[in-house]
Amino acid sequence: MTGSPFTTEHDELRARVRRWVDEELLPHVDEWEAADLFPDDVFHRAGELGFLGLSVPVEDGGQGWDYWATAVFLEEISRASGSIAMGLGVQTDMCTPQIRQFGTPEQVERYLKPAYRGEKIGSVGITEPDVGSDVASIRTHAKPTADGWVINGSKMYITNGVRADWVTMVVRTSEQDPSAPSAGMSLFLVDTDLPGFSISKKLDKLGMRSSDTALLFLDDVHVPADALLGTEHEGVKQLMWGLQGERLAGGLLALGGAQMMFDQLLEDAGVRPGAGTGSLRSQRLRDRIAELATDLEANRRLIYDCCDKWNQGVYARTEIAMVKLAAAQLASRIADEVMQLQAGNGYRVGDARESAWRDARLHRIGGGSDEVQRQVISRMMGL
Amino acid sequence: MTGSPFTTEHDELRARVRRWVDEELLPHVDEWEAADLFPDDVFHRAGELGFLGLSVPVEDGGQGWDYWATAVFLEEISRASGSIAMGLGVQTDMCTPQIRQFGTPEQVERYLKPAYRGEKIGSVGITEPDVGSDVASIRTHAKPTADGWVINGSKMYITNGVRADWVTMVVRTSEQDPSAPSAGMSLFLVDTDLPGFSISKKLDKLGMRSSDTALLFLDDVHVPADALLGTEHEGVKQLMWGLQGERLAGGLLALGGAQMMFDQLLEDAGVRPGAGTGSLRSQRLRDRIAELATDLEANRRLIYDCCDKWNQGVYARTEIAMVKLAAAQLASRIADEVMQLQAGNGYRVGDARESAWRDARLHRIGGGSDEVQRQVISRMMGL
Amino acid sequence: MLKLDPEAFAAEPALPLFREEHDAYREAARDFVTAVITDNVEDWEVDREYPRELFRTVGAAGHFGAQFDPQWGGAGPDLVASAVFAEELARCGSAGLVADLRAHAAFACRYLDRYGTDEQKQRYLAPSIAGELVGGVGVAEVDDAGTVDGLALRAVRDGNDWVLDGADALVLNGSWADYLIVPAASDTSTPDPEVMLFILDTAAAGVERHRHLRGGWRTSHTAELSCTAVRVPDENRLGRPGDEVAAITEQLVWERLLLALCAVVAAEVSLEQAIAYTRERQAFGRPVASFQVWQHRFADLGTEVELARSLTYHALRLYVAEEEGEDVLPGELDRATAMAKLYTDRVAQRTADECVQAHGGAGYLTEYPAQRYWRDTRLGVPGGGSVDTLREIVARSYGL
Amino acid sequence: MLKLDPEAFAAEPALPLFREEHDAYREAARDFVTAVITDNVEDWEVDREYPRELFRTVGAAGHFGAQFDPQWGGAGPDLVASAVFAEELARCGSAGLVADLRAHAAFACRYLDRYGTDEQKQRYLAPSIAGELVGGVGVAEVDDAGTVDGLALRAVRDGNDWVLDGADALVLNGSWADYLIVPAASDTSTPDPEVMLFILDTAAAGVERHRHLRGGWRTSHTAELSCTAVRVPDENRLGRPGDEVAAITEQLVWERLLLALCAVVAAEVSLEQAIAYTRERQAFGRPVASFQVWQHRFADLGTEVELARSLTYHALRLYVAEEEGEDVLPGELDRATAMAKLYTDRVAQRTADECVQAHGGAGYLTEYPAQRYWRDTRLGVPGGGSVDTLREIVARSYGL
Repeated sequence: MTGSPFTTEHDELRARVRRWVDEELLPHVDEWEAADLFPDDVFHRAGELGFLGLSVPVEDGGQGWDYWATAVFLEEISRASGSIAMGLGVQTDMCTPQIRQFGTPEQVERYLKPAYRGEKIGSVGITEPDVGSDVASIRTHAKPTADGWVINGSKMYITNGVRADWVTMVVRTSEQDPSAPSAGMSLFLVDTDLPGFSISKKLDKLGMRSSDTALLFLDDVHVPADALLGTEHEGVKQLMWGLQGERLAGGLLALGGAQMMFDQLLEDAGVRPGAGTGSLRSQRLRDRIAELATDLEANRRLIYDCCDKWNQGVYARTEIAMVKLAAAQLASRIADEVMQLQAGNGYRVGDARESAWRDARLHRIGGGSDEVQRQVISRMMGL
Repeated sequence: MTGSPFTTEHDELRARVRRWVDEELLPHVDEWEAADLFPDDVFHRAGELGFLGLSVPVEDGGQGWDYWATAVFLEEISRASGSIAMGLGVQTDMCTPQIRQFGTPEQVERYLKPAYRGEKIGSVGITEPDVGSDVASIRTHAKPTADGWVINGSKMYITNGVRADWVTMVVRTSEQDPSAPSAGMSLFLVDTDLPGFSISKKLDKLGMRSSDTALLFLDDVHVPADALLGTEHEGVKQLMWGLQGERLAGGLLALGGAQMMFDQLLEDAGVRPGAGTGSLRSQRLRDRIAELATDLEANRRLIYDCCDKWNQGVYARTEIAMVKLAAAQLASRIADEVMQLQAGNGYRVGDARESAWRDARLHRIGGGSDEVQRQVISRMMGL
Repeated sequence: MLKLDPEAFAAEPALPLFREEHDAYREAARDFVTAVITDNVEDWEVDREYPRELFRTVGAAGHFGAQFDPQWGGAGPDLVASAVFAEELARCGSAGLVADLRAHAAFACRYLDRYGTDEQKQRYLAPSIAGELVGGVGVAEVDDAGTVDGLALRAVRDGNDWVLDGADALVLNGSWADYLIVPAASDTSTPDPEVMLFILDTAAAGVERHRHLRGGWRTSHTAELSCTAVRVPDENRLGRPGDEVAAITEQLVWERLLLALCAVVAAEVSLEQAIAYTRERQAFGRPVASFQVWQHRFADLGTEVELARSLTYHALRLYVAEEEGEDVLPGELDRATAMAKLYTDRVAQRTADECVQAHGGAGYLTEYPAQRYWRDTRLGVPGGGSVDTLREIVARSYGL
Repeated sequence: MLKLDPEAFAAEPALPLFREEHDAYREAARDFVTAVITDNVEDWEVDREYPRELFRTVGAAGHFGAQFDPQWGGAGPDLVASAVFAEELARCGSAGLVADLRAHAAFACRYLDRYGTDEQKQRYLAPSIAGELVGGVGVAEVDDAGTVDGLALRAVRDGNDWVLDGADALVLNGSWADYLIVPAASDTSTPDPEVMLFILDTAAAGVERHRHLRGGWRTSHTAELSCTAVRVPDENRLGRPGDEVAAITEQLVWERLLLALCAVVAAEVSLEQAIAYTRERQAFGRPVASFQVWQHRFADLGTEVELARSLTYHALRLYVAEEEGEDVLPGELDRATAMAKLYTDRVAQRTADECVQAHGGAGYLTEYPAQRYWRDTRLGVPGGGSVDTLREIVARSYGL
């Protein structure tokens, strides 16, 4: 249809993802939320269905689609649950792109292709306890040994961190230079079954409860020389290279979540007894829905513009940060409006609205908080 | 009535001020707005009626009331116009309190008593071009001479500045010490008819148009030794002493303006054709009015709490800054809502709504902008 | 010139509220709450449970009795003191537990005190003030037309008993209370039935209760009540026949006021903790609290908390005045309490949300209370009317 | 595994809008507007007037003709190019003048082009595109029921003429236009009269016009029109009888779209200037733009401007597609343009307000344009429907 970037093939892909979500995921989501973990099999099955690495060339183990396929997938998977969407999003767009860009053919074979097949689960390790968003303060370090490196330190807020087969990790590989505190870091692909690697804690979170988030601890973890990803000391640069894709994926996940909750709001508004068109209560609600619908559409259009440029090899850095900021806030606002409509009753534990509301709150914190995005945007605006 | 801080005497005072506003001011306000100046006689008449210096002891030339009388006056005078309220507010609560606190008996006789009688018009000179709210950057300076001082420099945004008889002015009286940039300044009472004193420009403003705001220029202005107010080099401290009263008065003026526009909103809502109770349009409006009414009441209660403490000699510094911030923003919001109700028609020039809308915008800028108040509040919160 | 007597204006506070003894009581209440409750809150939240024995402890310390007559074991009547206890209790930061204790003392006991017979007071009020009996209340709302909303319990007379059938979806402190104050209708199928109030012994046959499991208020014992042919003796009917709707309406005003007081405290506590956290937490080599965007945001939040507090204290002042028989403009108290509830809920929710944000990643971890305030304030609206109802009350008060 | 052909996905833009020639035209239009208009805006705003000759200058340069056929002196049809001109014109920062020129080219000319006879086009459209005649339009709104709102002009047939009586409160470019496109009703006393459109020569006897004096739009020639027994020949009736309401509705969609495009530009220009000002302006020894609160606020505003732009360009894309006969989902264009107008007005107003604030004291001085954007964006809503109407359109589109 005119005005839509999606072709018939994309529409078919969307239907396939939706069918998987409806038939294989949604029936179990409550149970997985209650159990605080969705099964590893979700990754395997996604790989089997060809949903991981959709926009990656076939020779790298992907499906060879354009970026719109990723947009379809991330939007649709958000309908399953925030946790599943986040876990898979980390797999497809956060821990793997650096391997594709900077990896050796061996690393591609060993990590990337199995990841796209859903056989290996990955995670990405940047943040550290007491460091937050400040990459320059990273303290985890790798010292060269005869046949590789030995890594010591810890990593915080690691999505997929409890079950990951490997972590794409940034660590310090030279002494900190006070004049260039972000220099001298490198990326490593760290296998989680190495001696000295441990999960200090599975973090207990407000929402995204069936996603596993870990505090990791590395105590003299010996990695081989070929665990280094890309160029030594170029870690932060390589990390930043991947940032645009992560943010855009983050925006798409937030958009997908916002759309899912908006649909819920419409449904709730429609079925609410006594709220027939024209009633006073309904008029208030109509206004709120009209405003939210408009905000949602504005977010969608800006995200799609970013996707369109991305497809043409153009990274709209400022707009991507804007989209991340705006979509995260919108998701929270819609979640809040869904709550508001329930008035005094609050939310039953186990109700999808209740978990969606808690899940949505993460978007404004994770993947670079609102404040970080504003800082980034203002820098890009030349401020 | 219970819950109200005002006694029967205050209510009578309110009625008197209101009568003056209704009978002697409002009939001419349009004309004065068009002429970009309200007449000096407004000051004279206010003095004659005993409205200046209401809360000042009789021995200082005031009326000997408590602070609630000032609250009554500032609220009510706001109904005349933003300009008149601001002009009189500067006279009663911004350029005179320092004289009362730090002045010699001669200064009280020469400036304060005539000011309360409405015979002399005063203004206060702090801000300078290119300096803004930053007192430490003040460059106007006074050098001692044999029989007094010679002042050079300029002062910006001076309310009443075109017609003032004197300016309560802060100027630098020693070289700037980089380690204490706000030190070494003093207050002066500068007569505006001295040689070398000139009005560079009457500023052309968005609103508050019948109030005169000036850029002043001082070129070798010789003032006598007794023009010094209070202690030499203690100017900033003395200035800060007066700040609480200025802010509280600013809050009361903003509250008065907000109440006036809220009354207009109610009137407009009532008389709007087709907007009978229960109509869809009316429901939207009812919600907005309920929210604004609540905000207005919250502001009133916090301001009154500050007034109550003030009356007992307690300066609630944090709350006063909060009140200034909140009431200024609320006045702007209500003005905006009054506009919104007029929908596509916009505002006729000459309509009281149109000028009130422009006038209200100043509260967020003048007397310490929103940003300055936030800075002050956060400091007082220990941040 | 005006003629007046300067002597007429003394610098006495024109708007008194708390007296010295209230300040002293606040200090004692704060120490008590900290030691007995606050220090255990994190554990109780994890367990979704706290010891029912707490009612006895609080009662024994005399904190349920501030507004009640010594005849029934109270220390009052002093409404201001009971407001002080409500505030200090709210500082514990566990909104569910606070809701339970508030429902017991401020709602159930207050219903009994105002509308009960001496015999009912002897049987229920006195042991409740002592914390030996635990009470709960069904949440009713009164709509524009003065109709009690959502009445789903039906009461039919049978001899000296009433037979109750139906369900009440929202009963505060309901799952473990010994008795419940519940409204019921003579006939739930007509639009304007007779409304009655009952003291329902929960041990009666046919009473079933299901505790709510919600995203917030994890420690609360809010429950759904269902009654199947429950017999209630007529002596447990509460209030004078015909006055029940007025009683419910009157009670709602007090509920709104208490909820507003607690919302202000919730906002204040969450702000205090967020500021403390950002002072400690380093980012980019300096405390988060040293960043201007946080300083200004905290300034805005602090401002809203103070506005909320002044607005609510004014409503309390009016309430106390009316209770003490002073002249209050008709409708003024209704408006003031509706405004207080409307404004404080908004402030509490916004403050809690920003305070989660101020914690960064830690804001999303259950080990920090920030996320609890966020959940609790958002869910903390039952009782006292929805946003729409409150707006209606305010709009109507202006003749709209 | 999915089976698919990777070759099927080329990296062509999926959402094309501006082509290379549009970018080139934008540059030319920007230079033209800067030299001919922007450089004079401050003077014109002080005078509340600009030379009427401007229409001829703009027409001679070909800028009115982008969307019209060469047969009438146009360079099109190219709607995108005319949108580019509307945007570039809006950059001049004088919303009143912009409204006049937009009313002339995008509204009056477009009415003539779409609904006029060849003879009407010859007489009015061609000289208007050349800037030799100046057109204006009466602002109509169509409510939920498809009724044209606020029709106060009545037209009664008399021989070959229509006799017009009554007043139209809001006629864009009305005080000095040579002709006006105005709606009129067969009978203003019935609720559902026949609606007609006329080309009204303003030289006709009985025409009176009063230019509006408003807080914003100081250079605009928006006027109140009053007609006393004005005779309009039947040949000046516009559009096929019976289709007038559809024509007005159709035109409203285009008006909304253009107003949205201009609102985005207004927000962008005011933001650019505020940023430039705060870079220069020192406070506490450093540029205001270096304070984090301003950096973050500008980031928020920039984000909203980009959201507004994407939303509006999407509506334009749909409009062009529908105009070119492509499939667009029914109702999608209506919704998209209503959303664009709703969102961009909000953004423009908020941005202008924050940009006044960013100027500090200078924001309140008329010598800086910040206060003008603030006045103009707040007043800049006539045409295309009120906030309430737009929300209704959006809500209805979701089946509410």
